[in-house]
Amino acid sequence: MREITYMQAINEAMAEEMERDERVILMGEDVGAMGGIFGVTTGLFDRFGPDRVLDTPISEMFIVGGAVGAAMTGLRPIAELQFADFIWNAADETYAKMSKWRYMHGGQVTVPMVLRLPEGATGGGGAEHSGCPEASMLPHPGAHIVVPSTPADAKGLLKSAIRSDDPVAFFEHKMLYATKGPVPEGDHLVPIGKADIKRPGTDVTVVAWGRMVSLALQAADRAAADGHEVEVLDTRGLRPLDVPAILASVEKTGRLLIVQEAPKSGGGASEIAAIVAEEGLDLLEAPIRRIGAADVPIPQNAELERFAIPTVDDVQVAIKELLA
Amino acid sequence: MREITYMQAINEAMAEEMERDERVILMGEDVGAMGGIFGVTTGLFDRFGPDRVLDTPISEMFIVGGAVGAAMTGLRPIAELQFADFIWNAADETYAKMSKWRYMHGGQVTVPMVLRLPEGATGGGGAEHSGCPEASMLPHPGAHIVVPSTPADAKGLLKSAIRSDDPVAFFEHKMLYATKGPVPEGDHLVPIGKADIKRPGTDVTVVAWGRMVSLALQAADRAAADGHEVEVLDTRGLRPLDVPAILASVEKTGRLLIVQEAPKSGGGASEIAAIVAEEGLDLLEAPIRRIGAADVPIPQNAELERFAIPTVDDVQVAIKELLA
Amino acid sequence: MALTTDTKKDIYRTMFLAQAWEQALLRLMDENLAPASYHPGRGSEGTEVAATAALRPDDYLLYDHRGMAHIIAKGVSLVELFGDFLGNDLGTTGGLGAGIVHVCKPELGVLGQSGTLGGSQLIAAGAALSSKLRHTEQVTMCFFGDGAANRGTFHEAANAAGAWKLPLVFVVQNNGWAVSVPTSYSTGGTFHDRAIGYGMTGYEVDGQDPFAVYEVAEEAVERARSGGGPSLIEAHTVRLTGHYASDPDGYRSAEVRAAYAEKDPIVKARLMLLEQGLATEDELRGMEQTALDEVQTARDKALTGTKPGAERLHQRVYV
Amino acid sequence: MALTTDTKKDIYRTMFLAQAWEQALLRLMDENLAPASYHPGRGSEGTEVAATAALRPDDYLLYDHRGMAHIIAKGVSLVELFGDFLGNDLGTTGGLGAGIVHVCKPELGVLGQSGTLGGSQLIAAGAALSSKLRHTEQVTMCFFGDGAANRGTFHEAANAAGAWKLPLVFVVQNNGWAVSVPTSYSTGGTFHDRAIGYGMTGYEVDGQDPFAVYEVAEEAVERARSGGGPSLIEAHTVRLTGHYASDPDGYRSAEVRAAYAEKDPIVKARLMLLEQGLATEDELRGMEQTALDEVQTARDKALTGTKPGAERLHQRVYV
Ligand SMILES: Cc1ncc(C[n+]2csc(CCOP(=O)(O)OP(=O)(O)O)c2C)c(N)n1
Ligand SMILES: Cc1ncc(C[n+]2csc(CCOP(=O)(O)OP(=O)(O)O)c2C)c(N)n1
Ligand SMILES: [Mg+2]
Ligand SMILES: [Mg+2]
Repeated sequence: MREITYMQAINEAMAEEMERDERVILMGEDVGAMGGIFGVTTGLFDRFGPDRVLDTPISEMFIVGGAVGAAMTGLRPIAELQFADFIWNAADETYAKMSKWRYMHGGQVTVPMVLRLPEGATGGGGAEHSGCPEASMLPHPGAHIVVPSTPADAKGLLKSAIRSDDPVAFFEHKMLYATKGPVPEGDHLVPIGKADIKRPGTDVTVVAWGRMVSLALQAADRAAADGHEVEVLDTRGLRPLDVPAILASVEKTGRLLIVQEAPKSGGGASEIAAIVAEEGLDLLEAPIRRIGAADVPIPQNAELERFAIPTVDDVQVAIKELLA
Repeated sequence: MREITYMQAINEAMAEEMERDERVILMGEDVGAMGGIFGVTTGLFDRFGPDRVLDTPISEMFIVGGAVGAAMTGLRPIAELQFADFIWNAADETYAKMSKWRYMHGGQVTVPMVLRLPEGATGGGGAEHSGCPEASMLPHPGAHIVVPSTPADAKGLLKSAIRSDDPVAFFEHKMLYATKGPVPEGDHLVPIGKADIKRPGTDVTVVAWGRMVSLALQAADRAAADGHEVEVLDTRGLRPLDVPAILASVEKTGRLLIVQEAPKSGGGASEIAAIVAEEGLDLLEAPIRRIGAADVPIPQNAELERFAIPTVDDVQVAIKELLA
Repeated sequence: MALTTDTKKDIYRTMFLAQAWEQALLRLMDENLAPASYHPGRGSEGTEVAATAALRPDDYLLYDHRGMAHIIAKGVSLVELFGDFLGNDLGTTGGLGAGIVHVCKPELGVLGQSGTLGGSQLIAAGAALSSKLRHTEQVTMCFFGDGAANRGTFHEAANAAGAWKLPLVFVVQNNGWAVSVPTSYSTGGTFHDRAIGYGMTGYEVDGQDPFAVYEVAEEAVERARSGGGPSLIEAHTVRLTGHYASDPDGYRSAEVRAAYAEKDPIVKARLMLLEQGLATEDELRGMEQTALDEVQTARDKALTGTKPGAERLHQRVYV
Repeated sequence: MALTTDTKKDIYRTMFLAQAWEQALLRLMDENLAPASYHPGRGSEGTEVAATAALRPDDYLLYDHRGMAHIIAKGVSLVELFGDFLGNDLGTTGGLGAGIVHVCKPELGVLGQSGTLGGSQLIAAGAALSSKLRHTEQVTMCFFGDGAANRGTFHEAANAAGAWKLPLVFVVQNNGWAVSVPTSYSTGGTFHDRAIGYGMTGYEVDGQDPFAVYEVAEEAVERARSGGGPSLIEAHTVRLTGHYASDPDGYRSAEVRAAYAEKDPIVKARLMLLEQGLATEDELRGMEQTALDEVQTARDKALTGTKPGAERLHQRVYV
């Protein structure tokens, strides 16, 4: 199969869906002629024109709230925040408007939109440009939370997200943009909310999503060298969360490590750990382990950042300890 | 000891600290002549005047962001959002400015402010006026998260919060405002981050904070009638979280139920469950149980709201199941 | 649509109807049949009805929390409105509401309410962008108070509307107060002046004179529809009651309240119709009685609705 | 302080110094000694230096992400600035920075930076409120670009400032672009017109003429200091480079960029000093050489700093 980057996969998904459905529009800062500050929307402005690809003002509340209004009235916007951290600049619009409007109004309208959120630490972005806030959406039901880890998933999940009549928050890790992988041509769809075993194993389950999947896979390689079979379960997001898949894996391995890039406190790892402690406690042969960033604002100094963010070594050590 | 309401206790804490330290000011919507829409600031405008008690525009970003600026430059603001849900209207200001500014700037400035957030369902407030978003602050280290459950704690914790050089998010449950309890006169201080055993017991630990403590106590009374001794541990907030106290209680009882009013997913209960599953798994004699609101936007219809929010019955049933 | 005598009468009739409906709602609250949380619209019917009257049925309306006159003017049935407040299946949201309700009727362009003030300004800008991109010539009208006008959401919505000449009409109902805070204390400058900074037309109009409101609204709506871009109408209105139904209103002096009581737009409109010889006393009485009967019938019907059970809780949260 | 010849020379000297410092920083980046993320200030030194020059040492400055000229003009030492970019203990934040740094020097009123654009507008309003309540006669100056001016934060800050006559001066550096988006596409109306709607004085000034900027800034600062309330200065500037250090700037045509290159405020100020007979070529050369030497010395000193280790991570997050 051909190999393309995660970024190309996302671009392709948007292009195909915009081709397929003229109600799909794209809006965000610099998504037009420039093709986005990370280049993700390259070529779309030339291809679909200024009425389908809109450079917005620096107005995050308008980007999200405006997309909600457009989604309710016949369009299917893909709105982009330049950094996922800017979700805080449009939090009410995201949590209370995008996610809740349909329910609050008795289901009279749908809000078919995708909010694209480039996330994660990249070496020097600092406390306000490095976040992975996917779990912040958990207490605000109504939107799906999708976090792809590979180019194929990115394409297939984004296409599903664009076609969904539910709003979808789509988190793309900036450090994955340049990573390559096989991606089927054409109408490749991945269902939202189905976990994927990225590597089967029998000794430890590592649950991860987004960029942390690749750390988990690297650590699993190292563990394999020591003769341990690590199962890497990619949740592909947090809502819907594929709890049966997680429990099935823990049933097999008896040991659970959850890895997230967000600070350890208050993230998706906590939620998954809690669910397993409730629903699968007797499956566990060892305490659950969580790995996350240090509970500090991410420093701008890239060297300090490295101390703050989970590494393959961290994952490897935790796996060893779980097996000890 | 004299008995006063939770609301009076909060009012008294503010009055005493404003008397004690002229740098303390109060700002928020309707906090002035009206005394706040819930009456919490009654009398303060008359006593301290318009330069100490400021009615702000309906500008939540300014309320929080402006307080951050004032706190950095010599004042010690108490800022009030009319409803805790409005934290989403000032999320960047709360999470990234109030909580992170000091660290981001190398500790060159402090941000000594208190953000008061009246929270919780009250029978018909709907999805945007009923939230308990205390856990939303967990992934944003820098501010303390305080949630008092009694008048005495409300007074003592608020006074500590006002004197703290760290920012403090102070969540007050609206349904507690009218509840009465003994409160020491004068300089009553409660340290931030110390849990309190509100009822000792040996059979089950119920961890709760804010309004849920009273549900836990009522359920514990019922359990006592059945001969079960329930320990009710009030964390009094979420940051710092008194993990040793939680583990000590679980060590004693072997059974853990965590009760929060926020939706079950993504709340403080998940964090606490995860910590115990990591650090205290071998203390557990039964799966951890969490109780939270249904994972839906809170309906405005008060009858539907009742189905969504945890009840004493829910707590009682969970305790029974844990003991079964 | 020009301001004909029929239009004037229709505006008056709708104002009266909205007021009669509100009285009936307050009675339901007194009778403990509806929850007692509501922001009465007495005093602002002039703006709400007359501005909405300038819209087409397929135009979009983002109403505000004060009163229901704009929603009634847009055509939502009184039974549905009662149903929303009673929280039963006859309401537009099928019983999810009750309290300060969210009314939603997409067929009539009634898109719903943001419980956080200002949220609707952004949604309105999005709806206006949508109709512009879809070339439907629909106009969006967005109501909010002087207080909500100070949220940052307004700035972002107004700037986008100005930059892209969106078919959007903002109506600022300036009643001089946001709960207990006087507009003069909380606000720098004036709302109609703010329009200029976004390249919009700004109007200042007496909200007590519904016919004057209609004329500026019509001009603004036509400008929007014909591609001329957004406008902002600042209408001076009054809040004849407390902020919410049981607000003792103690922060406003007796004199202030008395001065407002002189400014009832319904009284004023009625007087104008009579003085200008456009309607007779008998005709108006007949119109009023019909409205009262309509309200009574709707109330009776609405009370036959069924309240949802626990199963409703998890419906319609995901498609 | 009047615009004397000395003030003019000082403004020129500081502009030149800021530019020389920036060149040295870019060299550090080329040498891989500093991380390559920076938004060059070439083109906006006129506004940044001249407006800041109107402040007192104890006045507050909220700078923006573009260049460091305002920070240098406020008195932060070049060693500290290099230290912040190198991420070592000589920086104001003790090594926490590097990259698009947060510089903070409370003794000089330099309060820090909001990485999310617009955040500083609110903090500036809060600082201005604070000095008003503390009766210190301090003025707060807040810089931001045309792009950041469209965030809702501006509206909330400007309204509070207007309502309460806060001692605040907003400086909008309008360089016509926010990254790749032309201001004309993203913006309705003009920034200086927006001032009116908040009851502020609005100025429009040529940012290429630092002496003109100084004069309006001085007027605005004095108004603020004497209780006359806030102002907004819209200065037309240019961005001579890409948005960030390695931005290929492909979205702007060669002609557009060439036209901007004609508008270097440093070149313009130098010419004015010469043409008005306020300085001789020799004098300016001497001044420039001194600045270059100062930068070199600072660079050498800054490179002796120590980078923090992992223990720094958990410091200063709680008191
Ligand atoms: C973001 C937000 N802040 C505050 C409130 C609480 N609140 C509801 S109505 C109101 C007053 C609104 O005043 P105004 O906009 O002038 O409308 P009026 O009530 O005078 O009609 C306030 C403060 C809210 N619902 N949302
Ligand atoms: C809230 C927010 N949105 C977007 C960004 C990303 N961003 C950084 S600088 C910039 C452009 C700013 O344009 P302008 O304010 O005109 O300043 P200029 O760069 O032209 O000096 C953008 C979009 C940000 N940092 N914060
Ligand atoms: Mg008002
Ligand atoms: Mg710019």
